[in-house]
Amino acid sequence: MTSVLMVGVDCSDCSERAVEYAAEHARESKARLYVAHVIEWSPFSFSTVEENFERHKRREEELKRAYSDVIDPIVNPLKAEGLNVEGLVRHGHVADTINTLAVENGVTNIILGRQGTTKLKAHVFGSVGSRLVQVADCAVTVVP
Amino acid sequence: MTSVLMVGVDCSDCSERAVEYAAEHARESKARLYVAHVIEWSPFSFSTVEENFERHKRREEELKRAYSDVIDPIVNPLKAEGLNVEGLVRHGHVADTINTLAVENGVTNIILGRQGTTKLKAHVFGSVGSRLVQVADCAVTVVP
Amino acid sequence: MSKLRVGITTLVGLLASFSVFADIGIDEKINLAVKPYSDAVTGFIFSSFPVAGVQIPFVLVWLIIAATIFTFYFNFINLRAFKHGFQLVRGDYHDPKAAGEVTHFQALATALSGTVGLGNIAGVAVAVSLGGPGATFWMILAGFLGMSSKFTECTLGVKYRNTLPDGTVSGGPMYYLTKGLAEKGPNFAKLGKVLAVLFAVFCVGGSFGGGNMFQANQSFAQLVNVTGGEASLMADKGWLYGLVIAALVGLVIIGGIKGIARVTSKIVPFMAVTYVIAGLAIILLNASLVPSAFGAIIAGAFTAEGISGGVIGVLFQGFKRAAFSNEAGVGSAAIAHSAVQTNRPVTEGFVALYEPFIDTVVVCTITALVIIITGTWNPSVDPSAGVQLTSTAFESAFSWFPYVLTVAVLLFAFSTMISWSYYGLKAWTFLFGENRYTDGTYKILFLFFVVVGSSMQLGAVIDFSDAMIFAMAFPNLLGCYFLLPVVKKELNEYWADYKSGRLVKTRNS
Amino acid sequence: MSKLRVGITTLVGLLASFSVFADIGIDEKINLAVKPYSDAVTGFIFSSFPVAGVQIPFVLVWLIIAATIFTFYFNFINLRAFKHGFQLVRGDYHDPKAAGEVTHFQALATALSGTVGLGNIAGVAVAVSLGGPGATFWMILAGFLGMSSKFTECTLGVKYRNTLPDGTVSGGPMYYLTKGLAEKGPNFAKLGKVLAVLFAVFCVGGSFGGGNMFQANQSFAQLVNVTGGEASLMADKGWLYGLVIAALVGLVIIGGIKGIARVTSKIVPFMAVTYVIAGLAIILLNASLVPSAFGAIIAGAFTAEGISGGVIGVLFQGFKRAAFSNEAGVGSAAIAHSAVQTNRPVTEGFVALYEPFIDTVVVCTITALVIIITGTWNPSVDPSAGVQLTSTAFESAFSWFPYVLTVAVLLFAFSTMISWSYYGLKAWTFLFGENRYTDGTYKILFLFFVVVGSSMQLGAVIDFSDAMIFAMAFPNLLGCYFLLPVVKKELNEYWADYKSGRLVKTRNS
Repeated sequence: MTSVLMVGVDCSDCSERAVEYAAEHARESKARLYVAHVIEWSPFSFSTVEENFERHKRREEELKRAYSDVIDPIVNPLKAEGLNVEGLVRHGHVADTINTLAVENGVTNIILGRQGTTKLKAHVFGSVGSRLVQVADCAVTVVP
Repeated sequence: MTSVLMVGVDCSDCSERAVEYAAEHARESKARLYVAHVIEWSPFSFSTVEENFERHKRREEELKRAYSDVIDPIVNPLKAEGLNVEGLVRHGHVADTINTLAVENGVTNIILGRQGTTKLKAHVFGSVGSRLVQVADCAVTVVP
Repeated sequence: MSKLRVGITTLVGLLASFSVFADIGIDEKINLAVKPYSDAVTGFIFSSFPVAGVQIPFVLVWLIIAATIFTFYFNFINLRAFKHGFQLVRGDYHDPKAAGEVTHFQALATALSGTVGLGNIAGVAVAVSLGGPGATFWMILAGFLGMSSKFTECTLGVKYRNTLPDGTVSGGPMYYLTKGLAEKGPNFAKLGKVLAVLFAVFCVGGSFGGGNMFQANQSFAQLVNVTGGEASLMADKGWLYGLVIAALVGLVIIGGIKGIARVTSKIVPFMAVTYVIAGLAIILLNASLVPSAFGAIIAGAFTAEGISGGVIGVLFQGFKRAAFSNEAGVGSAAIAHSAVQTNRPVTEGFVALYEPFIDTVVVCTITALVIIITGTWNPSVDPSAGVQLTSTAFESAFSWFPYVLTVAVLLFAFSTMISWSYYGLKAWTFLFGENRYTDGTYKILFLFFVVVGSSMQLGAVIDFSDAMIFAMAFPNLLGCYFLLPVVKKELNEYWADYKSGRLVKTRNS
Repeated sequence: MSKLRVGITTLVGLLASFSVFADIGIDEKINLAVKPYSDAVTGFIFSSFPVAGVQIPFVLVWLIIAATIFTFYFNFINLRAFKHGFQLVRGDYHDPKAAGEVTHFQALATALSGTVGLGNIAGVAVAVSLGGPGATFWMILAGFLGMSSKFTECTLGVKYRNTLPDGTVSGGPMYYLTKGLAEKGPNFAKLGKVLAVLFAVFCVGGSFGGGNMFQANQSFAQLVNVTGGEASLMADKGWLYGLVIAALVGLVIIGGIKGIARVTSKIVPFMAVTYVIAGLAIILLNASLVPSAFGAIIAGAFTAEGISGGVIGVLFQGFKRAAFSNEAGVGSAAIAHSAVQTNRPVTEGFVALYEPFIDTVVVCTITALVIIITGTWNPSVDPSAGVQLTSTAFESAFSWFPYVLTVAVLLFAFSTMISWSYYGLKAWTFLFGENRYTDGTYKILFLFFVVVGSSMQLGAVIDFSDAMIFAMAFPNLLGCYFLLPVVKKELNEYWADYKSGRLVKTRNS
């Protein structure tokens, strides 16, 4: 099985365990690893005229910041180690977008860290992990 | 990392993909693999006097049937293949009990198949996978 | 299914024989036929002696004295172990490896569903009618003392239960009387045998009486009342009602249709909760009357005017109905609780404390308060009205309540009958051995008494029920006295482990 | 924050100068000072000619003729593309790679929140008061025709928008008039320049008029009405209200406190939905009156008794208020819609169809029906009552509605002002270049007009508002005529791709 891994990250610090787990598996199986970060965004939110006109600019800034603050601190050390790693950033609903990115890149296993949400909150609103577990087209591993 | 895997199974037929995935990983990493089946049961259900007195007998029967009908058809071929496999059966709330079994046996990764529940149902009642993703003490992989 | 066929054939035969009396009133006929025997049995068991001019039945004194002695002997275990009992019920000490076995919660819930029922609804109404509000005080006190009796007998029930080779469990006074006393020497062994047989005989009687006829009778009375009283189509059709209930019970205990029993075991707790909530709602809606109601309860407990027998009469009524409601000391609970999974028998004793507490202290008090607050307890009310009195009390607040209560009474009665049929059968097979003939005979007899119970007047039924159920307390408590040191040893060992934290707690409270 | 300080200082200065007139009524003074100029501007723009005895302003004929021509030229695009427009709004054709950019839904919602508002609430009431129920018919017709105008101008707005090096987008008639006409040759380029400047001048005026003073005035009127009318503490305190609103608007557009605008942009859609639901509820509760209301609408559209100018007068009122409500052909929407992310400009044209549909066909019709059904449209009602008329209509069904409506009106007014301040600023910087001085000057002027608008009588404000907003339609539509072939080419190419299924659908409908 040629596995392609993807780890979904929130911020560079808070996803340590998931990244560690993913990197270890990537090392073991020499698999390609994607590090994916999703900027929470809805196509159906409301905005002001001014915001709309500046949206493109803001989006570029958001993407740039995501790479520099979240993706690079994770990807660069792994690349230096010789792993086949690539960073991905996209706007959207977190769980659905991670799955879309996984499908687009032929990922066989998505790895996520468990968020520190309370049980009640997770039950009512659903966490990213539980949602992805329901909708993903490939195997999903949630690291506590 | 010495990994110890556990695959949670519903019935011998309906968990094929999860078992396949778990077996493949066990082969690759020579990891010990537990095949766990939980008989849905609550310590707070109501029962009649007669049921209570026959409960121990029934439980023995349920465990025996779980081994013969669910566990053995999965475990035996894998054992024959030379894998380090063991079957486990216990009564309880499915997700919580799988986690308890995993903790007891030092499991590092739980593997589950995704149930064919509808999105709505899963959102309202929560599926075993989404619940386990919230509570498990080790990594949980859900295979679609 | 052949058993089912036998049962149905027998019932049809019984029905046919009844129909001969049709022109002079079947109910009346059955009543007249049974009453002399019932009166004789009652008279024999309730041999009484006069205290301050009231005839106090010896068995009642026997129950109260035992409960009091046990309470002191175990150093107020009923209060000491209250918190730990709750932890056990909640499952704080569940062994995860034993998942799938009977839990403390299940054992308690099952025992309760055989106990909560008509005793709490009809019995309380009778007590307050005959003894005034003060009877409630003595009922609560008796409930608290009864907790110690339950603790003792349930611990013994678990300790000396039998596990058959096929994994089924059998337990109860029959076993601890024989096995427990046998440990004390050959003479005690002989005594234990006698007591066990006596208990089994009375238990069979009780399963026909309070666990059967009383249930059938009172649930029928409520059905008649709610469908229009004297004018009801159902009035004087007790035998018909009896046949229907007998058929349903027969489906469960002979036909093996477990589904009915299982459904009942799920609905009964729900009905009990509904009853408690309705009662609390009435009390809260009349919160301003609660202080004066409590005043009447306490004042009435010590200064009883116009009540036959004065204070002693009031006390007698309260104690009597409490005992009848929670069955503490009677030994029936020891059977129900003995199915629990535990290797420390005393844990089930702690859990059993909650039975009289919920049954008598909580539920009976609520019923009594509702009756007092709504003014339905007026002593001029016919005390034989039983359920109707409670029904009227609740109706004064919620006009639809009699219908809910009727459903509750029918379900409580049904579930109690199923439970007692099992207790009685265990006692019966203890006496006559276990095979399909003894088994079938008992079940047919049980169904027969369902029909008899539905057809008799309340007075005769209550007296007979009391007699048989209370008689069980003689052999049971006598044996318990001898076995108290066994319980004490178990308790002390366990309590030391508990206090020192040596017990494995699987859940944080 | 230095800008904020400038703004506040200026406002305090204005307030100080007003206070001189305090003893003869500040409101009155401002009104008297502004009215002559306002009347002059109005007279110049609304040069009218008589049709069947009614003075019809030329600009209205101009709008309707353009809308009709566009409808036929694009072969009823307003009906043809209705379904596809919905698919686009729903996101069926979203490019996942463009996630995070402005979606069709967001562009439409933003444009709507600048349009839905007082025009739908006050304007309709005025139309029905002056023109009778029949005015509604012509309003709906004008709404349908207006869809084609919006389609044309919004497609052009996207096609010829500017993207600055830093990624911000600028769009609207200023750009398509210059860039679009320049493609047609040097003479057209010169014409385009002239039209663009004219448009920008009128747009600045409109942003002070209909997008500012009218909003301030009507929201204040509603506030006075709901707090007690003539007797209200607020009455004659228009200048105070104006200062408060100006301060809030100032915080957003000068202080850069985006939070206020963002909160408003979230609440406005919610209020709009509440308004529609309340309206539908009233209509449903009076379902039996709906047929006769529709009868009155249709009959009144062709046989107008007692309405000044007869049928033409009714038609005039309907068309006028529809145009004022949805601003189709005016060019403002072309600015709002041009921020969308798409590489096929015509897609935003399809989406823009929904603006007049929701604004005029749905919301205005609901308001008109409520006014007619509740009988509040009685022609003897003072037509200058505006919002109060609608408020009274809703109040007759829901007594609490005036308070909700007041909040809605305040929020609608605020959000429309924020939108128009942006449109006006874009036009202003188009004229005077972009630097902090031009920018600051415009914003101070805008805030000044907020105060002026709150202080004037309705008649003067409405006329001036109409004049400035409508004037924008002359250069805008003239340019559109020349650019129609460009739109047609875009439309045909896209439509062919759509029909042949060459477009990538990312979601199944």
